[in-house]
Amino acid sequence: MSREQYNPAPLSQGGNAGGSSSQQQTTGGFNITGASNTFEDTSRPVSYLCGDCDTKVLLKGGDAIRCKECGYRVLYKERTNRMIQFEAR
Amino acid sequence: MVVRRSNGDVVESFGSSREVTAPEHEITMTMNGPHQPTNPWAPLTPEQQEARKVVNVNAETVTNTAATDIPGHYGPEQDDSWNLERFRDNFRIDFHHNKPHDAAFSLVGCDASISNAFRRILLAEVPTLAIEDVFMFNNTSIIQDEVLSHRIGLIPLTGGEKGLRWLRWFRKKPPTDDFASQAAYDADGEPSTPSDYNTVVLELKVDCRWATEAEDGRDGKKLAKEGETDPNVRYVNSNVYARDFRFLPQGQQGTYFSGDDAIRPVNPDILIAKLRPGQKIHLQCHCIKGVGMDHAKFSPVATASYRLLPQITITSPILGADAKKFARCFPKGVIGLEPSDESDPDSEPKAVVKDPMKDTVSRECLRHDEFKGKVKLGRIRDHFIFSVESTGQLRSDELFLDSVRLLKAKTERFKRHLAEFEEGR
Amino acid sequence: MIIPIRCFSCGKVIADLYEKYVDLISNPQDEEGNPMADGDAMDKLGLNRYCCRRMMLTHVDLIEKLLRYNPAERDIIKVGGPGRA
Amino acid sequence: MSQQNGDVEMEDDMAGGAEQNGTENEDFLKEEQRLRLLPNSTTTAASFAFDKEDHTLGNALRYVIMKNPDVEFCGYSIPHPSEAVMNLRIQTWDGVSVYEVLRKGLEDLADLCDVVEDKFIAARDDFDASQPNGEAS
Repeated sequence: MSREQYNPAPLSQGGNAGGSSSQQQTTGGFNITGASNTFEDTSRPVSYLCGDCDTKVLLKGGDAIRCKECGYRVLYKERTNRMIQFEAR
Repeated sequence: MVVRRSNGDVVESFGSSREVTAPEHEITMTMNGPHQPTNPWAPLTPEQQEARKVVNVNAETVTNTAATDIPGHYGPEQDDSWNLERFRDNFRIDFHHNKPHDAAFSLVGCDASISNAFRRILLAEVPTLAIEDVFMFNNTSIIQDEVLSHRIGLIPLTGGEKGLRWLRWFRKKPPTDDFASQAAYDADGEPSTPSDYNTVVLELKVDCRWATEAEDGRDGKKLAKEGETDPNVRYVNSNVYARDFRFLPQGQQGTYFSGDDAIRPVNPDILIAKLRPGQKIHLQCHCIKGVGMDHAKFSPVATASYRLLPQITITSPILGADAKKFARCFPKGVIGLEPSDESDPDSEPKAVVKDPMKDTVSRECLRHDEFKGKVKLGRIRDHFIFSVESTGQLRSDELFLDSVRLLKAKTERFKRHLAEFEEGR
Repeated sequence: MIIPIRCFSCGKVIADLYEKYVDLISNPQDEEGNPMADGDAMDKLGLNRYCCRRMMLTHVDLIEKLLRYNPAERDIIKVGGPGRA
Repeated sequence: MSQQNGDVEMEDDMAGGAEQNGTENEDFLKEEQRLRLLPNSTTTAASFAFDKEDHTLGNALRYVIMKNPDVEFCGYSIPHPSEAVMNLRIQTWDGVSVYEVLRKGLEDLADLCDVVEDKFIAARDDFDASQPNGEAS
């Protein structure tokens, strides 16, 4: 993939969170934590890695945080599958 | 202006006028007899010419450090003005060794400002190709993305010289938080888009796994349980080397960089990262041309340096045991021992200077009383022992030539600017 | 953590020499089965300047320890002996 | 800062690179003016500002200009290390034009580079030929 083809994901939330916070409160414009702005697909399973046996664990919202193979309770997030650009400096 | 002649005379002249005339009675005196007063404005004698080339290194001080080859320094009759023919006659280059990665040669007969310009251009202004952008698709190694990118950037690349010279600059956008350079950048023109003539693409895709019977003829996991500790036996691809980079030719690059001319790391054995089973690295790199003043990875040399040729003058003979002690004051090979009487090989040994180039001018010999007044140390002001150690993209001798051409290009650019400037005046 | 690619001071590439260096100073190099002294090993590898020599001499290869925190190898390391370096 | 210099320097070396390669370069034509005259300069005593230059050209140019007997004074300075500007001061004797002196300095420096290049190539070729195994010594 070349540089032009790559588009960083749009900042869907909190894009102008760096702006004036007082203004946010008076106008009520951008509430980052508010339910109306938070979009979470809780039915889509997310895969994690077990910290003990390294197996892939698919979890949905509300599932117990637990490896299905060994019962280990420490799960790691997988690395993003998005391409990230760095400067070799 | 006070001029101190090397013959000890102090001559005063008045700075306002360039036509400094010597007193008449001295001009008429053409013969410089031993006890006759000499003409203070006479051109330097050959001995004086030699003496002014030497920087004296004394026990505690250095003297005669500044160059004096400027017109007017010794009065009007010593001609130190620029003269191309004279420079051509006096300037000399001697090669000591010439390997692609390391060249050493002497520049004799030029000023420090000139050789320093070449050295500075070598370090900071000769363009080279290096990895600049890293597109990280996957990296589950324990080397963090940023660190890995940085390491990858430092790998020197090489390829066909013709192709490397064909490549153009890639005009890169400055970082968004650097407003000053952003403004200068926007005023200057359009950013480049990656194309075959300005960007080289490399790919690194390494996946570490256990060695298996089916693929590698050994079961790494079983061996490990039996006590094998060598990662190279247990795993496959546990070490990522620079040779794992794959060159992806774009457009016309296939014609310039094919076969032996392909873009590749200079040192294929550079260890980039270490992996364990399940860890993988997948990335692509864009390499662009740049200069050392922007980032050290673009510097074509590891070191480019010069030193002045040491001079050791034995003013009165050092004989016998003293000669041996004297030789030990210097690095090996600098001082030799010869019979003091040439016709008698068994006569007392005498210290002679064999190879001053090897000396480090440690001044050790000046610390011993027995050599007091018998030896003078110095360096030759216009003899530069240059050493160029290339990182391998271009040959060391070619790099020096590039630096000379770049300095010339600078002068010609400003000659054009001066002409333009005078037109606009 | 892992051997730097280049000497910090002069920019000479050193990362390709580290494995050779470790081999020279840890495995038998002469008839008597002695490894090389570190100074001689660096001379042999062409590390002449003291800036490059300190890169080799003072490097601690921590990555070897960190690589052991790999869940894929847990069963082997757990066994005890062999996995532990 | 480094970014700025780097990019700018690249642009300027493009001209140098083109000359070096003997290839055409479209950016070569719209080269920006990088020589300025500082205020209060006369034709016999002037200060020039060289944009995007440093000690490399400054000291070398100062040396060759000082070699000119018409020059009373020549010196260079870099007023601030984070600004890529080099100032060159020239004062001449007897009403000689500083522009002529500067032009002669640039030409002399170019001639000097030619001599160095020719002698270097000759010395290298001689040396390589004298080595038993080609250039590997």
